[in-house]
Amino acid sequence: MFDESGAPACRTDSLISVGDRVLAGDPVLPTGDPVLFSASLCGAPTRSRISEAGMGLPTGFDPAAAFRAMVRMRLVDEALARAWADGLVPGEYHSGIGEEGIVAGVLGHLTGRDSMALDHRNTSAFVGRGTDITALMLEVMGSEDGLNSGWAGHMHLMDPGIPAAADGIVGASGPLAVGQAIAHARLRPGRVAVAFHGEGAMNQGMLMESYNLAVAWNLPVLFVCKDNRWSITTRATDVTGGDVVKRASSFGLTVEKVRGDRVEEVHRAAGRLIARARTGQGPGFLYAGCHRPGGHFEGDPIVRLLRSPLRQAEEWGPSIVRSAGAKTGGSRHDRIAAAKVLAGRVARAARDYTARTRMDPVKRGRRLLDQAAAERIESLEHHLVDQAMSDARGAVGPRPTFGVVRGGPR
Amino acid sequence: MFDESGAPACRTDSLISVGDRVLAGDPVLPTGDPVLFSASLCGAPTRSRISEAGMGLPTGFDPAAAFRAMVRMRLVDEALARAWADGLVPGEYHSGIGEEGIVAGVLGHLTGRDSMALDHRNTSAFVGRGTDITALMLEVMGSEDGLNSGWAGHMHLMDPGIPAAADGIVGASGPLAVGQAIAHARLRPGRVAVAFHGEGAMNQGMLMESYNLAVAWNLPVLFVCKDNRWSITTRATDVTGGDVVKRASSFGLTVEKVRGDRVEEVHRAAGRLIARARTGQGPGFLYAGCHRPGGHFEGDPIVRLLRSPLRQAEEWGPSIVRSAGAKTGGSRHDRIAAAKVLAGRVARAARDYTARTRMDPVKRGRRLLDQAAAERIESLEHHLVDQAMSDARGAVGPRPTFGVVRGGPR
Amino acid sequence: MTVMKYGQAIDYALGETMARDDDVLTWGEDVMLIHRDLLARFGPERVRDTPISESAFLYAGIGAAMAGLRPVVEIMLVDFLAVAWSGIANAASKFRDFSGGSWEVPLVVRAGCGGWYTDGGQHVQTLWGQLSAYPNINVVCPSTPADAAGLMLTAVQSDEVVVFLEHQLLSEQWIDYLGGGSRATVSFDRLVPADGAEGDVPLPLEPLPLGQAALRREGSDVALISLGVGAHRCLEAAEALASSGIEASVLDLRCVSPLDGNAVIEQARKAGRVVVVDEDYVRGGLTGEIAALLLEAGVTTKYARVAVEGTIPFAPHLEYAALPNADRIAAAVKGLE
Amino acid sequence: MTVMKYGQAIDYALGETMARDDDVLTWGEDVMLIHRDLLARFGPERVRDTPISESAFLYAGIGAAMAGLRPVVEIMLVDFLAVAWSGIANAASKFRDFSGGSWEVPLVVRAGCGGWYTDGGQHVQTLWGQLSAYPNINVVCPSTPADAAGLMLTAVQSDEVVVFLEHQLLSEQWIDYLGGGSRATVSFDRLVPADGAEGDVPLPLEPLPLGQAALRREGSDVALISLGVGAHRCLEAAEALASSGIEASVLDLRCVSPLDGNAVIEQARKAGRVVVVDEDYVRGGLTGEIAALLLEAGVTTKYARVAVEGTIPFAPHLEYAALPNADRIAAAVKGLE
Ligand SMILES: Cc1ncc(C[n+]2csc(CCOP(=O)(O)OP(=O)(O)O)c2C)c(N)n1
Ligand SMILES: Cc1ncc(C[n+]2csc(CCOP(=O)(O)OP(=O)(O)O)c2C)c(N)n1
Ligand SMILES: [Mg+2]
Ligand SMILES: [Mg+2]
Repeated sequence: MFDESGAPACRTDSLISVGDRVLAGDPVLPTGDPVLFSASLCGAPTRSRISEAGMGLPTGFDPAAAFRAMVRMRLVDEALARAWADGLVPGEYHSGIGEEGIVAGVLGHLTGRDSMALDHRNTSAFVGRGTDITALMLEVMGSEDGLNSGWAGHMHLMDPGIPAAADGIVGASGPLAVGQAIAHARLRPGRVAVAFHGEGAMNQGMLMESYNLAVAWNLPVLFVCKDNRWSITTRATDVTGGDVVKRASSFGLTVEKVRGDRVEEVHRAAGRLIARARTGQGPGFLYAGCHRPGGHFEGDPIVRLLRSPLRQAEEWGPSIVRSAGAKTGGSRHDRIAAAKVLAGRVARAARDYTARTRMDPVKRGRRLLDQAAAERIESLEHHLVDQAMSDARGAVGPRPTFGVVRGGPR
Repeated sequence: MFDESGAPACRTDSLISVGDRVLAGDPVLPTGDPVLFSASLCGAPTRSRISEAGMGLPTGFDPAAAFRAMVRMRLVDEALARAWADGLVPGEYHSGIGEEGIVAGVLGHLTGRDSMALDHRNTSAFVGRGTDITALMLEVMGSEDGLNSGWAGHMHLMDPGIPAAADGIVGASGPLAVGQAIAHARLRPGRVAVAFHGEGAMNQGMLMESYNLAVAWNLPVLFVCKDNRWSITTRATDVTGGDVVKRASSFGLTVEKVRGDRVEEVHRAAGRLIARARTGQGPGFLYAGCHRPGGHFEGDPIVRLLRSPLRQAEEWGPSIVRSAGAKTGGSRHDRIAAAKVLAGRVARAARDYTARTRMDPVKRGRRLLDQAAAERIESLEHHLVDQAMSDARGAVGPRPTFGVVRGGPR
Repeated sequence: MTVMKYGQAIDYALGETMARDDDVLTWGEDVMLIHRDLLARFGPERVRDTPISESAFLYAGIGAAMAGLRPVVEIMLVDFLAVAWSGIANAASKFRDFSGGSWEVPLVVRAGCGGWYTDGGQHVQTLWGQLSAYPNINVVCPSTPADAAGLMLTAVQSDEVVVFLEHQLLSEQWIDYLGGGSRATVSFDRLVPADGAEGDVPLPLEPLPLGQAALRREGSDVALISLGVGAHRCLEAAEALASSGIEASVLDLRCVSPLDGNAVIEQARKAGRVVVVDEDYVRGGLTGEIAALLLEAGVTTKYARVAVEGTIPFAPHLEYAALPNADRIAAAVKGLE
Repeated sequence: MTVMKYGQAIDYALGETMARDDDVLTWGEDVMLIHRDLLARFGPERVRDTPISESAFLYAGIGAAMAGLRPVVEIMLVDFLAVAWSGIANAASKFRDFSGGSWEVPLVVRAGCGGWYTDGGQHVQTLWGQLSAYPNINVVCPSTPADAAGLMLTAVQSDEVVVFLEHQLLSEQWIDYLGGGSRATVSFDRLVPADGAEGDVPLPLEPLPLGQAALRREGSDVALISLGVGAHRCLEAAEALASSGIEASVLDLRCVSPLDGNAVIEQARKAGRVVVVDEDYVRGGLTGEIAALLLEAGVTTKYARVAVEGTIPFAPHLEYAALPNADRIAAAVKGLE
């Protein structure tokens, strides 16, 4: 189990609880999994419902629950990536594939009205905290039956029941979580707010401001930096001075640094920081490295290049070559430097995308379980997620051009 | 002399050069003082004019020149503070009294097209770099004959000839200096940009962003933090997490920490950082503590309280007492805490304003000279500044309600 | 009924809501000293100084509002709100909609605005037109202590975002805070509209609904439409015009958003001549929106605007000339003849 | 004359100015990959990736422009400009005036804007009305490759601040960059105005003066006024209206500021009916300003506006309905009868 708060007080007919009903009684997979049984599934929780049990102490690590959460996150993201490729998800889609270890490790400590503020890469956090996954999928697919009636899309998902809010503006999750923490401190002492953000976001002023504010006001907030090394197509270290962990620490945040592909490590470190925060000892910063094999978003141009180098080279190559050879322009030196930049970027991406694929938290997490248990979890989660996606696909239908009925080239 | 670039190539009929003419030939006060003979007094400098001599090496410290610069800064600020009290300066006025050691220490290294970006507390930097002080005074007094034709006022002074620009938005001086440094790096290698800002500004996101940008792009910029402990009526440490020097250093800035009331210390440290910046070794951060005996701006409410406790208590006291005793409101605990906050703030201010008045950089700087030389400088500078102010006062006249000719209570 | 100053009235209303509702609290730069009376009454947990981090503490207000509090976030001057603009443009105005209507943001953003007291072009803007461009953002700027109190009460009790702009020329707090109080050599008497700065406040306080204009003066020849100090300048101009035989009505909108379109149209229909007086920029402020309302409603009217045409200069006489003063208003009215 | 895509035309114009003037350079997030052709030609000193620090790198653009460069600062999408708003509101728009006219800020701010391709309410705003509220800020949004190239040339050569908005639906760069290029399952063909996305560009390039509208279609019954994708939607609507016997003229403003008031007034006078079609919010966008121009000029006209009424929803069909589409335009025209 992710924590000691005991079995949830309610059951719902959501897909998740279907999964759980099947699982009930399984000794490896206890039912009382608050990560997957969030407040939102149980109706708006009352203050009295919030058990203070376990608050203030790091909570125990349950490999099966963690694995199960990660599997579900992965499957939902994969299902949405496929739906995106099939033309069922409008706009961009930023999957959290590769970051499940970080999210699951942290979420293992959240219960009741603990809150989250998220960025554009947010699906796994909602899934892990128990947002109805069909509603989530429908939202991402632009349906009026979605979690937010089609108004949010995947970058601005909102689930007041958890509570959790996503904001597509890079860096905003920090101060939003600080605000949640202010409310916790007054209204529900012991609760924490968690902000997830990327390493690229650490150069956004408001996020740094929010570190300072959290420390100055000694707020119960945990900032989680998921360092996947890239912000869209920019390698973070190319545009970042100093060391971001030292940076966080210089604000007076208590910092921990872990490998994000080891969910148990994340869980342990997050537990220490969250326990401090809950007991009024101040905010924390958890730094976890990870890899995003799918790129920034589905259709990421660098991933396209790595996957189909010839096709992409055909597309980009001619005009780059033409430009590099243009009569007017920079000096030879400038152009060589440019070629180096482009080649270097691709080379580094290629290196990251081969060497770092080993950093799969779900694969690693699987090794924490015995084979049979892992398989059982996988098959149940597959069932669950497939069902949700097939319901969602059924609900939206094929929807050419996403249901836009008019408009056209003149 | 502040640096080795030799005597300026031009003379103007500005008040400053009048002063210099008087001083010419004085062995203690050499004429070639680029700090007080800025580019702006010599017409727009051409690139060729910029001597590379001394760039890259810390420049020698000349106590007389530093003292002279500080005295002039002080006198101009005092003259403007008096003019403010006399109702001749509209709006707010933020004097730099107490911070001259920092400004003069840094400016001792600036020559030619080295640039500055400033905040609301900017007079001494303009004065030190040789902006025409009568024009500056007229601007601050809201005259169309002022440096910026009355459009800027003291918070937005602009002198393209230096070049130096002030921005009243807290934190903006950082990224503006970064921009100047980008231009230097391309157009006039060896030049540096200096940003002056307060310790309070260090919580403004864009300033922190600009530290990062400067490091990431390895720009020739020096950030100077003048820590006077207060931002308006808020004690900076009450709202700041961690240590700001560590914060700056965590971005990868090379940092130095000095006492701002010791101009020679400032000069030495600034020299090291500026030399690094000029030679492409990256940006620096100079931290210097200081005290602002005049408060945030003229008429600062806390200074009023310290200076005329009875009057201010009469003004504030009754309603505070009434509020503290209101039937409805916070708990006893809350109200006691509030009283503590208010009393504590005043007590700390009182402590700062007594203990720290010793930190007068001008008084300290005087001790670096022999008595006679110091007196000579003072009398000449008095003459100079008095003349400028009397010219300025003469030009604007008494101007009841600052020349606003209509308007009135209905 | 009691006489209050403008800033005092706002703090009075805020204090009353704070006394009734523990979830109301306020933060911002220097609020502990500026609102020392509220601090003394409610303690440092509910009246709290912030670092100079407008973005973070505005977004924090949004987060806190969504997590159960009713924060009144003070951004000293509205010009500084520009550093936190995304909080308005991308968050406060959007989150209720993003949530599909299921999540409210009961937030008040309080800020000083406006000129006439000489603080230079970065400290005297109003920006109210732009703020009201965003969905779900109510924007008010009261012109009297009574309205100020009533609107603050409404703002704090509302489940929506309200930007509460207090005009710096009317607010004794701002005039004093910016140093005015310590020099006898400067008087703002000629500039401060006396019954805007001080006036009767009916007690017990009643919330003043958003979007209700007040007709400050009747007159059938021309309708002057404004708010904040502008409403007072209109009254000044109306007096002057009356002496040349022109009777002007003066409509004080009180709220920029929602805007009392009916009242505007009614006055315009009656007079057939409209002058919109706006302390915001000529583009994107009040003047365009009112013109659009009139045209949409098919009102046939002559129309002129008196607004801020560019950067507001620092020098007081230049500032005065650049702001919509009574002379400019009267001239605009005469230009319509 | 050669055929170019919209984004390509912009980069072509930028490239030409960069080749002529060493002081022109560009920075922004991911520009090295997005504008890889410019990078290849001019090198990494002049085409440079930034950290995600819009405030700092916009203010840095201002500082650099005042220190001798001509930076083209790219803010991916105009929505993100909100985090750097103070750079526009308090600095870029003010510094020339603050300097008393002695210091220019030759800066181009380049950003994507606009919707129809489904990216949610924080990624599809235009904000052009608000940007043009500030003094000394020129704001353009071209609707064809030719205009895009001509306006970019002007923008970079100008000594003033120009906000260059490229419409995301027209820009092959943005559509591709946001992943569109990698899936054959989605087609924007129904949505993308074909001759906005690709078209003839006259060579050698000529700068296109700011503030000159283009009459895209003649018609005497009603004047449709818009810019960007809106101009194309107006043409769509005009075709539909023509089949019901209504002849609409379509005026493409090309620049929000300066705004071609004469052209607006001329069309309005001719038709006596005006529909302003604006992808900005109904408040503070184009519609109000045009109404004010008309009223000030004393033009008697019927008037309607088709603009964005609130948060732009994510779901494509809801987004389509919320934006000024051809059906809404035609309905507005018919509503004027
Ligand atoms: C203020 C702002 N600037 C730019 C963007 C565009 N953008 C979206 S995600 C992203 C990269 C974020 O990088 P990081 O924080 O490392 O998160 P990751 O995507 O790697 O998870 C950028 C630049 C944005 N959404 N908001
Ligand atoms: C963005 C912004 N927020 C707030 C202000 C109001 N303000 C002016 S000066 C100041 C305090 C600055 O403190 P610090 O940086 O320490 O400089 P000091 O005044 O002490 O020299 C504040 C809050 C402002 N001008 N800009
Ligand atoms: Mg990243
Ligand atoms: Mg300070």
